[in-house]
Amino acid sequence: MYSEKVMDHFQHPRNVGEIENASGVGTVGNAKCGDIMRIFLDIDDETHIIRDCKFKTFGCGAAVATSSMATEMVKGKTIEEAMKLTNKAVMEALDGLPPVKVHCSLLAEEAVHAALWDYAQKHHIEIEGLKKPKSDIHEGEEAEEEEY
Amino acid sequence: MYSEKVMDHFQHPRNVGEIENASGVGTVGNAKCGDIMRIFLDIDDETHIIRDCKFKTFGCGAAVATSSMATEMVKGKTIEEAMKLTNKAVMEALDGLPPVKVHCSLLAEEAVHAALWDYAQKHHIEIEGLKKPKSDIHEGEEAEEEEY
Amino acid sequence: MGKMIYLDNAATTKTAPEVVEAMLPYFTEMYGNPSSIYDFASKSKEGVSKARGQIADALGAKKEEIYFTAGGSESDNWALKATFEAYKSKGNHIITTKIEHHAILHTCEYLEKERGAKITYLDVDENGIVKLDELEKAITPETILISVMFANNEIGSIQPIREIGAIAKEHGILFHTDAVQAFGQVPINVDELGIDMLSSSGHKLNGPKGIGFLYIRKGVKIRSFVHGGAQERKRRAGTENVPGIVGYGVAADRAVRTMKERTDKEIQVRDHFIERILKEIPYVKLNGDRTKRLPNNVNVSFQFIEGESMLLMLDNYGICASSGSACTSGSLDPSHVLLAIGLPHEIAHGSLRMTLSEETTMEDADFVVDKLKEIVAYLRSMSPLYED
Amino acid sequence: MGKMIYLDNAATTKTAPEVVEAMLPYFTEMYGNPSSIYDFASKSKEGVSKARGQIADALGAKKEEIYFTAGGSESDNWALKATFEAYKSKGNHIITTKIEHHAILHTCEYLEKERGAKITYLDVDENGIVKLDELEKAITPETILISVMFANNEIGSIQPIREIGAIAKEHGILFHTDAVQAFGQVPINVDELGIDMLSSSGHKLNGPKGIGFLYIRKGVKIRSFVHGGAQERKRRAGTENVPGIVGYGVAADRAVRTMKERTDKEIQVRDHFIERILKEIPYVKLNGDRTKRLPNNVNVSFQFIEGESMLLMLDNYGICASSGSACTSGSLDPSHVLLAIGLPHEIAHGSLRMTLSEETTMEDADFVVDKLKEIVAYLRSMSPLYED
Ligand SMILES: Cc1ncc(COP(=O)(O)O)c(C=O)c1O
Ligand SMILES: Cc1ncc(COP(=O)(O)O)c(C=O)c1O
Ligand code: FES
Ligand code: FES
Repeated sequence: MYSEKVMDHFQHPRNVGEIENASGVGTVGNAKCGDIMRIFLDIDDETHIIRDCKFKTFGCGAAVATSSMATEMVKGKTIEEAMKLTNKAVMEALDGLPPVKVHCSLLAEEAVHAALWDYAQKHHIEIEGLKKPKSDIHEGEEAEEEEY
Repeated sequence: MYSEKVMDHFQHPRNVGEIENASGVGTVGNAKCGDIMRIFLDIDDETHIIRDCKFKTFGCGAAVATSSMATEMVKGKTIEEAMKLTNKAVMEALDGLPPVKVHCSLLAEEAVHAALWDYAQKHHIEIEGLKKPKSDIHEGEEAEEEEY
Repeated sequence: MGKMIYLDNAATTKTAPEVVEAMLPYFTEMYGNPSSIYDFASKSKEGVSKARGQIADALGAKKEEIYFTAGGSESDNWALKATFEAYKSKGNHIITTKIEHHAILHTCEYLEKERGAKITYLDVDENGIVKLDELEKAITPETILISVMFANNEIGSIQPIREIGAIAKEHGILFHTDAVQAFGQVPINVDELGIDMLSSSGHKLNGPKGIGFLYIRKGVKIRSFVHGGAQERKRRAGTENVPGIVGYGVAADRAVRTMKERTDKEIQVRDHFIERILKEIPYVKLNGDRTKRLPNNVNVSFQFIEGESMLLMLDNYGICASSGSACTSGSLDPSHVLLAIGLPHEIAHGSLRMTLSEETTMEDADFVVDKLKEIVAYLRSMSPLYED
Repeated sequence: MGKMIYLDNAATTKTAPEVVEAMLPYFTEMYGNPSSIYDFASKSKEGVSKARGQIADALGAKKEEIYFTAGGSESDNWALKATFEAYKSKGNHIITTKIEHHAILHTCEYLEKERGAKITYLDVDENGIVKLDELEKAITPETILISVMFANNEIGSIQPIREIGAIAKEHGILFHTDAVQAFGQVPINVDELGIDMLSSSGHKLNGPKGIGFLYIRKGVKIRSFVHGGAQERKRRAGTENVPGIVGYGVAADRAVRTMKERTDKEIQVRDHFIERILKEIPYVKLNGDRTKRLPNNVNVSFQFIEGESMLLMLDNYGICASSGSACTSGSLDPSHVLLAIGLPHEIAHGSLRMTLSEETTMEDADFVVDKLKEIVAYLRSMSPLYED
């Protein structure tokens, strides 16, 4: 069902854990499946570079793998670059997800946004393109097509 | 599907053929399945004993077997005894028929009656219990239950 | 009894040994439920997926357009009932023919009686071919579905599917075909022929019994027939019959791969059968079209005699055949197909269907015809209808 | 990967070698269509007849009350839809429960939406057992059918079938039970329990996939679901899946013969599983009734973690299990059964179902529990919900 990349990131997830006194923390949940993801960011206030990123996830294999991949992908990036991280990019980096699992990758995108929002709130800055995240995300449509 | 007795009478039918100048001939058809049976009787006018009996049948295996058995059973009998031959007796003598094939044995009973009627008409006699046979017989109900 | 000559391949076929071979590991080794998440089950899933691909390829269809069922009857029921439900707001009229299999006809009767459908049963010509002009005339603004079988199971006549597909398309009507007898016997490409739905059954092409499929063109909004779990893209519930599906895939692949060679041979034997019978037995008639005919179908009517008796006597010689007379199938009426091509009752009654396989030889044909001559003569001598 | 420990026997089972053995000759040797007249086909017919007898015996039913289908889902669909059609002039109300399999629930939804049925979905108590007083209260003069599963497929709870049968009888209402999980696991006698219809599926008791049956008590006026040929006493069309039926017969016979010994052993291993898990893992809950429970069912919820992750990690150790979380089956909602017994969403999400077979040993249980402890601890350490 899952690609080898997904299984690798699920079985050996990178960046599991918490960051004490994190610059920003974001928690999002998927109202549909009930899964929850929390992302911790350590951001350099000068350069806006994400020095470290960790996660905790209550969720399916895809949720764990996308958390792991997303944290890997934002590490070392600037806030502006991190803002551009889409769930699609994460999925691609994982060699794809089954259609029913697309929403899990949205969780990762949203969790990064939520953590950035937290950072922005604390530092009273505005980040271009960033809106107040909802704590619950909903996908518009459940993926109807299944792969054969 | 058929008992050994039925198969025996089907494969080696007794009394196939015609009787020239028969004392009585009866032909009946089953309107439902379209099958046809003709019975020839050679009757001793004095004793009313059936000296010979032959048949021709256009019909299924059960029709052939019941024709054969019925002719065997009336041979040597008096008219009065032959009148008492029921399809049930013929079936029993054949070790039974599948439910859908019960009507075929009715054909044999009716054909004997029709031949007797023909004899009675020619000799202007009345035979107790004998009514004018219909040329087409109908069973009341198609047997609904099948054997398992 | 010596050698058996099996001439009832339209009723069912021998499961090919390579089909059984392919199925076996899925019983006791790769027995996982394809919906399960663990790695062990992915082998079952792959088996199903491969078979789906083999069947899609055989039809020029997409993999995700193949939905497995329990057989031709379920596929036919599904196609009609669930299409009716999905499209009944558009109209309630279905067009079919008088020579369909009971899986179609009885389903239509059900839809008429219970669900308010209006059904037109098209006549066929004396060769058992649908008349296209009557089809066109039967179409109304209420027509939502045309269901015409690809090839008839009794008399083997092959319908003008391409033309029907074109008519359906022109009028924006869905076109379903019962290809239970045709799939694996004649080339089928659903796109070229304009087919929207197609029924098939595994055991008619040396696959296992109890497995079938319904091809559903992408975009057709058919409902479910068997409700429940999310199998088959949520359209057909029930744990997948993995060994059956795998076997079906192999059978379909095999049937298509060997089609040309196999049917060329069958046609030769079939024609030899037909020619000898027509020449050597009097009062006989070939049923079905002489050329638009399944490669393996011989159907003839012998006047003055009845089918079941013929079958029983052929059986004595180890010859397995079937009859136009439906006495044995619980109904006593003569075949609706033979009546539809205009045979009178008593002639319909004396019909014999012999459906060949790739294993049927010329020698078999000669043996059978020789015996048939004897049997027909004998039964005629016993028949009150025959005067010689 | 080393040895596999298969703990998903409620999803499907390994086909028993003796079952496959019994099926094999019906593929390539006795492949005739049981409806055919020739002697060759009588072997197929006898095979079917024998299996029908084996299954009837296993239920205390009559042979002619067993109707073969393609599986549990078809049987459930048939029982509900065709009973509704036959009795709808009497009333349109059906009573079922909130914990039925989707084959029942989605069929009920269909009947509600498309056919004007009124359905009452009964609550169950926290152990997953139907409340008889609520059942009684739900009955109206319109009620034509009660459908309550024999044993639940997720949490294994066994329903008070005898009591439900008595209530149904008292009110002159038909009683159907989905016994897909129970048949072969617990003794069933349809007369003693007052069951009018019963669904079962072959692959749940070491029989083949793609075959099932519906028991229909003599006198129940159910209609056909699959229309067509005259098979199964004209009630279920389609060429019989002879090998499947034969295999099912052997599997049923085997399941009943070995029931006592097999389930005694399973209960021992099951209880060992449950005891160790409850004792050694914190924040855990057993789902389903402790004693009114299928012999092979273990279902537990672990707080703070999610089911699919657990399954994937168990799979690493060759352990095949399943989850209360339905993520993988195309729906993201947590199990309706776990919600019905009152679990909150996030706990329902962390559920694990392990269903044993006669092959599961105490050593397997110990190995699995050991691994489970590690996995649960690891996943909790990763969970944002867990604070230690
Ligand atoms: C209780 C119950 N009912 C019905 C079914 C459906 O059976 P099948 O998948 O064999 O059609 C199942 C199994 O999936 C089940 O557990
Ligand atoms: C044309 C046609 N349609 C449908 C069917 C039904 O197929 P099955 O018996 O496999 O369900 C058959 C075969 O019996 C058939 O010949
Ligand atoms: S995150 Fe909920 S199913 Fe994947
Ligand atoms: S006589 Fe017509 S079916 Fe037997």
